[in-house]
Amino acid sequence: MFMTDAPLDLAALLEEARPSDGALCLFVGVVRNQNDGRPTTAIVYEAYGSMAEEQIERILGGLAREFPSARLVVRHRLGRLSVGDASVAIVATSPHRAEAFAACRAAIDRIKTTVPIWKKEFHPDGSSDWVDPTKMS
Amino acid sequence: MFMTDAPLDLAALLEEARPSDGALCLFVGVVRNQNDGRPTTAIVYEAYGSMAEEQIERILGGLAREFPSARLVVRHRLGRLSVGDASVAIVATSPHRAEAFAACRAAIDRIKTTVPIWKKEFHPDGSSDWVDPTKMS
Amino acid sequence: MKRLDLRGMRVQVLYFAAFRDAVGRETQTEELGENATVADLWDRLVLQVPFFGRFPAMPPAAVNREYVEGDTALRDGDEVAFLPPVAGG
Amino acid sequence: MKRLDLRGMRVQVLYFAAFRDAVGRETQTEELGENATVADLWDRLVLQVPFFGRFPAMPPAAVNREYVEGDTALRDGDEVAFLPPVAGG
Repeated sequence: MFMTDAPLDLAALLEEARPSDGALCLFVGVVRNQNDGRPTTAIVYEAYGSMAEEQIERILGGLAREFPSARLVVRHRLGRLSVGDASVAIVATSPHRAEAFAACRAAIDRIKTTVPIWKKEFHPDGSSDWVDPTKMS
Repeated sequence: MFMTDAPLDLAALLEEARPSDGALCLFVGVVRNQNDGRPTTAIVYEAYGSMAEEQIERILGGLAREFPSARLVVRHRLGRLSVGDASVAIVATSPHRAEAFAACRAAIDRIKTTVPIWKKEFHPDGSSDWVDPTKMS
Repeated sequence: MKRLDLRGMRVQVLYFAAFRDAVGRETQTEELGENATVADLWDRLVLQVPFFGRFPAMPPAAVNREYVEGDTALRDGDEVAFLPPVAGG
Repeated sequence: MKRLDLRGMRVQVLYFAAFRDAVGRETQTEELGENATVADLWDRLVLQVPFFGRFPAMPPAAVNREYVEGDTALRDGDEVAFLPPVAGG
């Protein structure tokens, strides 16, 4: 299970991922206090859960072929998050740092573009809207 | 002070670095159980301490100009480390994940090539030798 | 001569995020004729939901949790979702 | 006419890692003539230390904790280090 409603425990994730593998690259997405200039107070993450799990599994399968020495751990949080909360965490370990960075970067890039997860931003005035990356200014 | 004799506390480092900045990239160098095919039991890290501090400061100054939105935290451990111990940790935060990855990657690359730190590997048969990256097979 | 099968099929349509908010529900069942494609289903929904009528093209679609193209043939019992632009991470 | 200053200078030489092990000490003081460069100091050490005689070229050098080239002029009181290939991280 890659998706969770519980806060992401980064220390536990590092312990889970860290072998004697030489290089470790962790990426964490953190809820920002603004997006595109508009202040944000909270974000609700929603997923097409069963499809999201399958798509992340598929992404990891592709990355295992592209980066055979790398090992990846992925967690994505769902539900209501506050500013400063971690929304996604990816750990890539490898004997080589170039591969650790590349696998971690490829994982977050693909997750952001192909996994059915959406986020609704809440603003100080009480309004909210679904984020549409295709309409970013 | 970027150099320390104490074990690196990654959780504390993440707390120190993590603002509401959108993206966080952590790199950790971990002592491997082998190098270039030879088994390793421990590594002793030694530095030209005062120069190492100044060189890391200089690297961070250069990165601050190249990646103006990124913030970096660096720790490098010295002394005797066992397999699985973290030798170096770098956290880059930025509103943009591309910058977080790039700043973190540039920091470790430059630290590895220009900061006067050396490591002596110890092998199961009791022998030891100083690592020379310029002679890597 | 090919036998004409007049039995239809039923598929379950799922809505998420902005689409769910616009449609006002999470799921609906649609009956379609044999050989109907994902694009045929989208054309049906465009007639039902004014919000979808504003779309210049069919959004990304998934059948049984796999991304598919519009010409994909549907089968009885399929789980179909049209997906708003994803924004995970 | 330029005044010739015959006073010499003293610099402190530091050794680390493989160099310290080969030389057998961490530091030494060298007296050099006025206008001596980093390369001049290296040439002196090569004569003293057989291990250095095997080097095809001067290793990276630092004066007062800054990397310098061999033609850098030394001054009295400088802290000079010739550095084995670094291997941090």
